[in-house]
Amino acid sequence: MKATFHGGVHPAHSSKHATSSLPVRDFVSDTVQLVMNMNIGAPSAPCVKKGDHVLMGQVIGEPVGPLGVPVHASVSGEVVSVEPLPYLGEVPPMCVTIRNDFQDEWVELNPLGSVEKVDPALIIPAIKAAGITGMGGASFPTHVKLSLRPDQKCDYIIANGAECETHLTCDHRLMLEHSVRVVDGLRAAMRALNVKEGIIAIEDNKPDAIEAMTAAAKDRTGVRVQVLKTKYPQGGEKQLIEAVTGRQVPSGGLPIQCGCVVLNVATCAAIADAVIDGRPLVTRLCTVTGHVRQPANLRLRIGTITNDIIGECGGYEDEPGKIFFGGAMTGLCLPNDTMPTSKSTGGIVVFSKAEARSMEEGPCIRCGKCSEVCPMGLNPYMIKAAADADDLEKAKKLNVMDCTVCGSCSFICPARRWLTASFKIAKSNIMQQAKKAKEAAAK
Amino acid sequence: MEQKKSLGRIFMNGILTENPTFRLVLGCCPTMAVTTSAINGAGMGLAATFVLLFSNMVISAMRKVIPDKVRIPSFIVIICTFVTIVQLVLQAYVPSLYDSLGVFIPLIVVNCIILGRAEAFASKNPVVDSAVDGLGMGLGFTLSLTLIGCIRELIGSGSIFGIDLLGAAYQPMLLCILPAGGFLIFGLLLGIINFVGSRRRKAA
Amino acid sequence: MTMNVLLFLVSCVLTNNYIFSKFLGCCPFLGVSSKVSTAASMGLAVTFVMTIASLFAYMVNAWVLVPLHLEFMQTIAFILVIASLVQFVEMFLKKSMPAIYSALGIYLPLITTNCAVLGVATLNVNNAYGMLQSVLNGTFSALGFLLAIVLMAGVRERLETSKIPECMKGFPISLISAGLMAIAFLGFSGMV
Amino acid sequence: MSLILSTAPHIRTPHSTQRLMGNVLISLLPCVAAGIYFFGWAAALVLAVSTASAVLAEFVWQKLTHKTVRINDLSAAVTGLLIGLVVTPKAPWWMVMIASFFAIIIVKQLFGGLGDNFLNPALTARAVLLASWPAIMTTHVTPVDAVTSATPLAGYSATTMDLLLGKVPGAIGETCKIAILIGLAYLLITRTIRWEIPVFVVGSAAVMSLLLGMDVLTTVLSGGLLFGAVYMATDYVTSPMKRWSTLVYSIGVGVMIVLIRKFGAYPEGVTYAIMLMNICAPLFDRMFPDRKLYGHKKEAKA
Repeated sequence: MKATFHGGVHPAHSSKHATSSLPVRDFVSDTVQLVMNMNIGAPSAPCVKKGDHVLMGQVIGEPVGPLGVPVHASVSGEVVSVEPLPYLGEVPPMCVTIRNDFQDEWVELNPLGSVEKVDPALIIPAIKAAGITGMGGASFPTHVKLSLRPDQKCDYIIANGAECETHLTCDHRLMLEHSVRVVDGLRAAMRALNVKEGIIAIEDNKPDAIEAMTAAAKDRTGVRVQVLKTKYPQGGEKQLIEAVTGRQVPSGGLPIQCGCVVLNVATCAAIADAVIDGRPLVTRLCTVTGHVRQPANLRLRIGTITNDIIGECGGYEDEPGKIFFGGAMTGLCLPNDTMPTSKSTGGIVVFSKAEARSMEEGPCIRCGKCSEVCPMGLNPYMIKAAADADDLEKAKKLNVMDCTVCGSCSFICPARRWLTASFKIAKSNIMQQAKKAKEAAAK
Repeated sequence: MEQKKSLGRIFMNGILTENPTFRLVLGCCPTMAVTTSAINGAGMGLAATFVLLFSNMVISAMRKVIPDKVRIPSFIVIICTFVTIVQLVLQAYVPSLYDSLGVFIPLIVVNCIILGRAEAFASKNPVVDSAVDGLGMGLGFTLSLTLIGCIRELIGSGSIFGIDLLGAAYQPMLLCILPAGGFLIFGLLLGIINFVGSRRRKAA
Repeated sequence: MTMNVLLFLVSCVLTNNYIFSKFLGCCPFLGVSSKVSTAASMGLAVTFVMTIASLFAYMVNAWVLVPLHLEFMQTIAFILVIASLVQFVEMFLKKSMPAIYSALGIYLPLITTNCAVLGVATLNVNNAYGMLQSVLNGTFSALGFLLAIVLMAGVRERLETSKIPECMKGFPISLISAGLMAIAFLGFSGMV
Repeated sequence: MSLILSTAPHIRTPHSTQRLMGNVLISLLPCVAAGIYFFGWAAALVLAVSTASAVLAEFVWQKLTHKTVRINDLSAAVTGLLIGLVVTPKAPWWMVMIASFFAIIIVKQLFGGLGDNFLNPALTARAVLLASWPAIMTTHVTPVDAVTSATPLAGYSATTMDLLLGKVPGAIGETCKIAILIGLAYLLITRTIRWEIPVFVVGSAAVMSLLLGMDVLTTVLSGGLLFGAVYMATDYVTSPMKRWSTLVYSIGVGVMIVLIRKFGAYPEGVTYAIMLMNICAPLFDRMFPDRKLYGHKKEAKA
């Protein structure tokens, strides 16, 4: 039985073909730039200064606040600058730039050994120390996700190997090449929370990954593989939970409220590295594709600069029109190619000028397709009308806050309306409003 | 002189500035129902003008006598009296018009224009002013109805006031004299008048 | 009998709809049709009043005016009957059925000057309907009004987000919508 | 290097409004061909005039009102062609032009243009012609031998084969059922429309005619039922937006068609039946609940 959710779209089937069969290769560049805001919540505080010599895996950013995570040096070498750097958000985050001495000299590590024998109480601290955040894109600190309140109970941990986004194949390659690490990471998380069932969920367009993971999960307590229909956004946390368990995350709530925790397969592998080898999160897999001469799946040091990566992939095919981190459905656009990657960068996609040309927005023809595909059961065309009229109250009533900004409605709209974009704006406006109201009430 | 000038303004107020049909959009039932021909429109308009003129005068004359509490019922009774007179007169002298206007003659009673003017103008102003206001409003109403009647009759039957204008070859667009045509033509005219009005305001 | 009543119903509601073919009650039809819920309340209030008004107007005409040869007093008699009826109904509802009153209350005073009510009373007399026929005519015609105003409100709710040209907003576009709806209602012609 | 910055998603479905409308135009080609074959060049002239004047009306209006000219979304062309296909081949050019102008300006643009009209423009235009010039509109030409007579609905007897092929009097595009079915197949294969509306319209009309003791096959194959079910009732803009309301709408259309044919003054009920259901569509959408919201419990929904 292939599991799935309600709604969804089938974007760009063939976009993964370029890289899905390419084995991962390593790429190390001579400079890395580590931004301090790779996690949701307060940015980390740099704890090195210009001229310091750092070792690989050394903490260079201390965690700040309840959602803080440490940042580790991803190469060994000399710190050449600690300064704010324009990045994807509005406020330039602090950034530590390290010149690589290509020695890959590690700091002293503290391995805990086999995940089946380790003391479960040590697992979450190890994850925290390794600076692991959700590697599927959300960047939520993993140790926070796994720290349950006493009243919360987790029934399932789901390893998310759906990889429903277009273009990306790095999770696919990870599951093929490092199947056992993924299962180890999942088992570690299960043992930390004393969960009996761990499910590895994979879309049916990756039969080799399904086979590899099934083999790796054999003989492992409580772990099984669940095949999913290929459909976007199958890998969205809420949709994945619905597909795999039939449960739904309550509106405005977290997965744990329906007894589930979802971890990306890359996050699982990072957990395994942290527990077994005591290694912090300093590398990740990344798919580089689109209009580059040699698309590739690369293992990158975190903080590698986009331009260096493109060079490694043979350079641009022709003048690029758009570059984004992530897949085409949710990817974040880069203003230029000097931006470094972060812990959640699973892909770099380059569009040609022609592909990047934005399509003119036409009038809504009331075809109803947006409502049909919305995985959250919303009516995007109605919310859009409210949002266009700046009627935030109405948008709220139409449950705009449930929107996961997956982009399905914008994708399917024949009139090319900017639905998702306006929901994003409406959501942030509503949140700002609520914040202001709260502040006013506090006064 | 002063008095006369303001009377002129009161008169023109009803015909243009506050034209009951096109500006205030009052009394729309007869506006659309009876305007299948110019003559019906004009007839309806004149009947309403008569009622407006006299009811305004009487109400204005009695405005200090009528207690405020029974104001509206008294107005209705006064209006009703004149409507009944019109009804009887039309029935006796122009039975064909009486037949084609049908139920809309007694319905002049509930035409919001008349009660509206009684309430908004006649109950607060002297007799002469009220008479002029009634006449102006009535003629504004008449002109509007005749205009709509002309357009509908021209397109729908090829004639105006029964005089064939477009020749035998013209294939009349029957829709215009059907109820649907009433709604459409009135709606379009209102739109055009709004458009011209907004253009003027912009130019000014 | 049942068949006749059914045909009469079809005739009043669809074929000779008060709004789309007789232009009776256009003011509330255009004025109170911006929301389906209020339009439905208005329609129900009208149905209620038109039914009772038909009955009372019939009684006043047949039992008072005709015997006294005062037929020329019809209009004035009917309007007084309707006005006092509306008053009475309002008081009655307020006292004994507050739930219905709160839903329909604010529409009741408007109904006095609704030409559909006086219209149905007059038409009943003009057509020489008997008592039962008068009451049925009142109810059915009002149901036609209810249908029209609810449909209109549905359409207008839809138009809320439309990019209507500035000069057409409000009355003009409502009238055009009504006109187009009247064209659709032509489909019922000849049904009875 | 100048990179475009935009919000996700960065890819869109190839099924744009223009392509959907283009699909409809392509699917109408068999009907156009059949119409010209059966009714000669008079039919071709009607189709040309109706399409051209619809596009012209849209162009002129958008120019005059300083809006973006969107005639290349092809919606005006579709409306114009549909108008041509639902009038009699005898229709004079001025009548066709008025129909196209009425459809584009009054039914569509006054309400705000594509997507904002609540009635199907082509059908409303036809209803206007029917109401305005009933004599011309109900005189139909028998194909090939060009004898004028009434439609089969008004007492003309035809074999089922004649009905299928279109060798019967009627509107230009409505007579040849095989052409319509080819068009339907194309629309379904390209996923331009969904099967529900045509199937339920025809199905409910068949059931209704059975209940009223009429001949089912003749009901389905005569007049504009099939054409209306495939091309008019399926209009995105004027049909309901939800699954259940679409179902009710389709059944309503089918039932109304038969009722108007059986009891009404007009021999052909398709136009009015669809228009009436267009009017009801917003109410149907109101009546039926939305698809279930994710993560909301039932009681929380109120």
